[in-house]
Amino acid sequence: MTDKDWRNFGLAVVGLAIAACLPLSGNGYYLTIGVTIAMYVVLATSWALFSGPTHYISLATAAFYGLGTYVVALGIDDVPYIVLLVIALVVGAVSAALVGLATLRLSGVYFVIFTLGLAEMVRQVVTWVQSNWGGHQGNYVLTDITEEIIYWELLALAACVYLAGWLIGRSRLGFALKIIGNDEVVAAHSGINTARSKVLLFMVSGMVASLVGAILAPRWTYIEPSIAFSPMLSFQVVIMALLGGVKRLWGPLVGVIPFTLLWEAVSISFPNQTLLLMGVAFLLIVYTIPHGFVGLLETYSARFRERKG
Amino acid sequence: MKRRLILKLAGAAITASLAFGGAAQAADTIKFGAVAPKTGPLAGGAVVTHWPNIKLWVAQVNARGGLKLKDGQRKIEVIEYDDQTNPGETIKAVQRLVTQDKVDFLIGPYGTGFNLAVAPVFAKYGYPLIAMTAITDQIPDLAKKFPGMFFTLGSTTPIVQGLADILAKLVKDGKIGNKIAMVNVADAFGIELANAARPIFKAAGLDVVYDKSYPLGTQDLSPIVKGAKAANPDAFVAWSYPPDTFGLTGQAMVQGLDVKVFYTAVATSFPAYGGKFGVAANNVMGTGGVNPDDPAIKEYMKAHKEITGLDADFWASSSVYASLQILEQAIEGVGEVDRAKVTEYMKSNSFKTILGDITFDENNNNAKYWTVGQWQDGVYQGVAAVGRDGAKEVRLKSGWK
Amino acid sequence: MDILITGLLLGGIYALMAMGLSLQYGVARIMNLANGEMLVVGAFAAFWFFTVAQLSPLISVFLIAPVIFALNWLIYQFMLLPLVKRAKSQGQLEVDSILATFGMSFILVGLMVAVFGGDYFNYTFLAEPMEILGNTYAANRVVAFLMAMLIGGLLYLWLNHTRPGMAMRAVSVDTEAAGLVGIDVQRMSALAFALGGTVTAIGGGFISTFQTMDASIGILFTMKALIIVIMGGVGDIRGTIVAALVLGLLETFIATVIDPGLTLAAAYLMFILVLLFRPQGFFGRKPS
Amino acid sequence: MARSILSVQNLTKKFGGLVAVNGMTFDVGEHEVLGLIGPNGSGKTTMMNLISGALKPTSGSISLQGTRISDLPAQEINRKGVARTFQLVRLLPSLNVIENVIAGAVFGHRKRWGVEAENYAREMLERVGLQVAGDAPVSTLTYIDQKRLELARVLASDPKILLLDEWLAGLNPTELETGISLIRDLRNDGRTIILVEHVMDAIRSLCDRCVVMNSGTKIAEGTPAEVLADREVIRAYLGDDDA
Repeated sequence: MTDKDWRNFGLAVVGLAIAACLPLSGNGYYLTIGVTIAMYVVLATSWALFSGPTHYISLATAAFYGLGTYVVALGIDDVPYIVLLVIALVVGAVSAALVGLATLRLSGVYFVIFTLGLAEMVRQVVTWVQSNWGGHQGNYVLTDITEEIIYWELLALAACVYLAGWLIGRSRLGFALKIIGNDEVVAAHSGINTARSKVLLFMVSGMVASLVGAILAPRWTYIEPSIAFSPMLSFQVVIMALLGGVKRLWGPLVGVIPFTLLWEAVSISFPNQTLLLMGVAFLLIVYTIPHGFVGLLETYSARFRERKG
Repeated sequence: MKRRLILKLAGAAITASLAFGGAAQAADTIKFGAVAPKTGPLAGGAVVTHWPNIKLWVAQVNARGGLKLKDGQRKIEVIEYDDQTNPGETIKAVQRLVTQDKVDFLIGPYGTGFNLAVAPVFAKYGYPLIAMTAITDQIPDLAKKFPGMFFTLGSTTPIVQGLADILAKLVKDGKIGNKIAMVNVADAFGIELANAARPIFKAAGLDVVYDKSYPLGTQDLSPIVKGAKAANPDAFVAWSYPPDTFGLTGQAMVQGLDVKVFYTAVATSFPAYGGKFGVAANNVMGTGGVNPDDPAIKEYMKAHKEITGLDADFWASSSVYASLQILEQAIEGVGEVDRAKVTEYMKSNSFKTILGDITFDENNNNAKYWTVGQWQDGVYQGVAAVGRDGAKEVRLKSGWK
Repeated sequence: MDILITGLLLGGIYALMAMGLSLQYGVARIMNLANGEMLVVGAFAAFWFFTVAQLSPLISVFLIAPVIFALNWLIYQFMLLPLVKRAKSQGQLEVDSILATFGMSFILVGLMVAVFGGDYFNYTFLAEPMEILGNTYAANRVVAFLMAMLIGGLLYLWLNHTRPGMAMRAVSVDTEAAGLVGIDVQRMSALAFALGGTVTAIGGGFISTFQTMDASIGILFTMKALIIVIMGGVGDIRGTIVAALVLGLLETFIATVIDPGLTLAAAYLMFILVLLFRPQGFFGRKPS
Repeated sequence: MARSILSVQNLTKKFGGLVAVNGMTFDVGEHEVLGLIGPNGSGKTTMMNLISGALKPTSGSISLQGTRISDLPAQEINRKGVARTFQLVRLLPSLNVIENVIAGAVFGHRKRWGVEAENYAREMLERVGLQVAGDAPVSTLTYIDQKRLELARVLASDPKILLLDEWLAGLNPTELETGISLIRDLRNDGRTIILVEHVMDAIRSLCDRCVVMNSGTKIAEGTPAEVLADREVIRAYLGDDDA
């Protein structure tokens, strides 16, 4: 590792340690915002791990997230929670692998719409199964898991995602993904198994989303399909990641935080026009910050360097 | 330049609202927090049953000078948030109301899932939670876990049982056969009710000859109605949500589904239902109900229309309002903003509401509520209840004209 | 037989939802996620005319059409054109337009809630049984189907047999080449976007005669329209109509013969299979 | 001809009704430079795409040292030691110069990683005579340097067989000379090279043998001098009237 790596590593550890102290503030509201931010940081970062280098815009986050939620909902009465987390992880990875194998040859808008449809299809199948064979199970998740625990779980997961992202970035796999994102034909002709690389990364992002769903399930107490498979979730993850910028591992982080705070500010100040104003904010982001905060920062720092030099 | 300005403005907005949001409130009011959807999939229901009643109640209490406390009367001020039908937002908004806006009391959110999602937060801060729009079979468990949680709308089993009893009696009296066609919307609510109904119907000697679910948002319900019709049932039961309640009824009319008992769940009690289908709605049964001949209900309906401009629905509306009355009376009974005392007061006292007297049982459950209603000559009448009087005689449906 | 007719009627309704989006995506290359909201706007307008002025939706849709057309034209000129100009590639435009129109759908929902409130609305129009070949169907659905076929037929004729229609198809086939042969691509795109929005809103007017709606329901229509347009093949109005009808038949078949609970799952499954084995859609051209 | 390393047998590729490659059969000897020539549209690039695995043949086979490779995906073929350049230069725009070369070294025939890959990549840059900083963005390169960079990437996988698709096209006379001597050097390394080329000087001076294609079929095979004198070849290039 280089000096820079050590510095970044140190920064990350300090940041994480500070974040981990949030519940100690004793303010439940800050903690709730913290959970929201942690959840979206994890989802957006793992989303960007796949979509950043490959430029495949996946709207399947809700599908995997919902699967994880339902794993917990269906199993909580019979299986220990920790085992359910593992099952959720496996279910997410396996289904992402299946989906990936089937769809990663689709490109552009087809992939986008496909993943959007996928969330709906999974939702339909899950509710149909529950409706026909679920019996009384599947709606209530009554546990003693508090918001603090959920928050720490999410932070730990965030740490894992960053570590994984950093390792992938340094690995052949990460390099392969970069090449694929540049030119898939060249990638194949350089000996890269493009399908395998993409599926692997898609699995990472799928299983993280599934795990997040499983971690958050106790927070809802009562699981409804509309809670578990909300298409809004997928879109929010995408917009937050893009707002931050997907070229850097920390990009989604700098997107999630301002977005969550902005959303908060809007809901507080305009409770009756929340959606309307969020729409306006959405448009402003798309029009004024097309390359995300990372792009913005890089432009400024480039200008700064120019001026200096 | 322009871009920088926008960013600056956005930044300023964030800091301003985070710093001052909810500060600077007049001290002589009593603050209530309310979170429910104004947008999103459940907004349609909340706008009919939830928000107007809050508005009505606040207007009425303030019109008579406010809540009577030991240190004088205080007017109600409500801080409202839209949760966009997203439970994460609901939790966040409740946290915000408690810790930032420092409200004195909270009004329960809208819908089963949302009430349950916020229960831990209410419990953590010791706010009483009257789940006025939740239907659940887990009341004993929930009450044990969240001692400050109260239920007013009822639970799944009695709602199904009420219907099963009516059907069983009609069968016994030889008025209808015992063949039931049952459908449900494939969402938590529909699944839970259908799952509860299967054993109960069976125990009541009813034969479910058609049993299907359909996805939320199905655009064409005619295959379901046709399928049900082909099974030649004596009664049709649908655990449905508002859009499909309308859709199923419409298709049943068109297809001439000629059953003696036609039952749809949520939204059957909406005034819009009677309004849309007119005479065809006659003798349609639905979930919940009221006793519209009761003077208290009559007065409530009139006030609802006058103050909110909307007609109250014949089931959950009055329950929401009654729940607010309970909160009102408990606070006035205690005479101060002491949430623990108010919670205790609720547990140990009886309340006079538009629905009649309400006393919570050992599970914090209101054991008296309407389970089945029926449109009779333009009015939605309660025809079966647990512990409520005034149930009208059930009528058989004879065609759609 | 019954399945066939019920399915076709449903398919006609799907065609109403999707034809507008087909034009918008096929010609203007905008994957408009606010499509469903535009449909609800049309439905709201028809509802309003019906309750306030007792005006039949068959008439009122033609009153609202010019307004919606102008509205969509403006949306394209001021909101989407900057994105089109900025985009370096088709992929970039797709991402941008998806995000921008998603934001727009928020705005439309927010405006509708502010103006009309968020509750359910419906009214009774032609909710009478109608007998076709021994089975009964709802008259308002039959009317909606006929209107779908009429609108689809007119669009098809217009696109294939008039000068502006041909120009529009040229843009849809190859934007750059169309520009080279002197077609005003920007104007055509704006026209297609506005026309698409209008068709969607008119469709909403007809759908409101039998469907209970509220301000937030648009996303459901958007999803349906998206899968139909992709299945039909981009930029081909025939494909859209055929895909809509096939989808209607499939859903009705599943609902009648197998289980109504699986209709939407089957619809998405079919969509996925089409994408996997014929990604250019039923009538689409092979991507070169 | 030396021992055959690559053998094409009866290879056909159809696009719908169009037959782009029609029953091609030829062998490539070890350490040989084979020119694949023919008029525009005769199917040369399709042939290259079939060998590299970018396209799957409709029928027939390609074998590498006796192993059939025509069913394999491009990346497998590359790993077996077949690497190519593209008719229109394809670089990886968001990677810098050295990363572009490393891209070829990591996954290909000989896998290298980390410092080893980087050193090897520098070696390759030197080899092709590209004298720019490793961290320079590729957008700053001149056309010949872009071509050099692409070649360096391809060489980085240490291929046994090198497919050069009009690598010399578009170079000015000085650059052309450098290019030709570069290819000759590669050949002297012992690599087998198949090149599609229009530049006759290059063909004459580089190729051991030529295969001439017209309308997807092989019309001649032999040394450059032989095939360029062939009547059919001349007819193919110049049209029937001149024959």
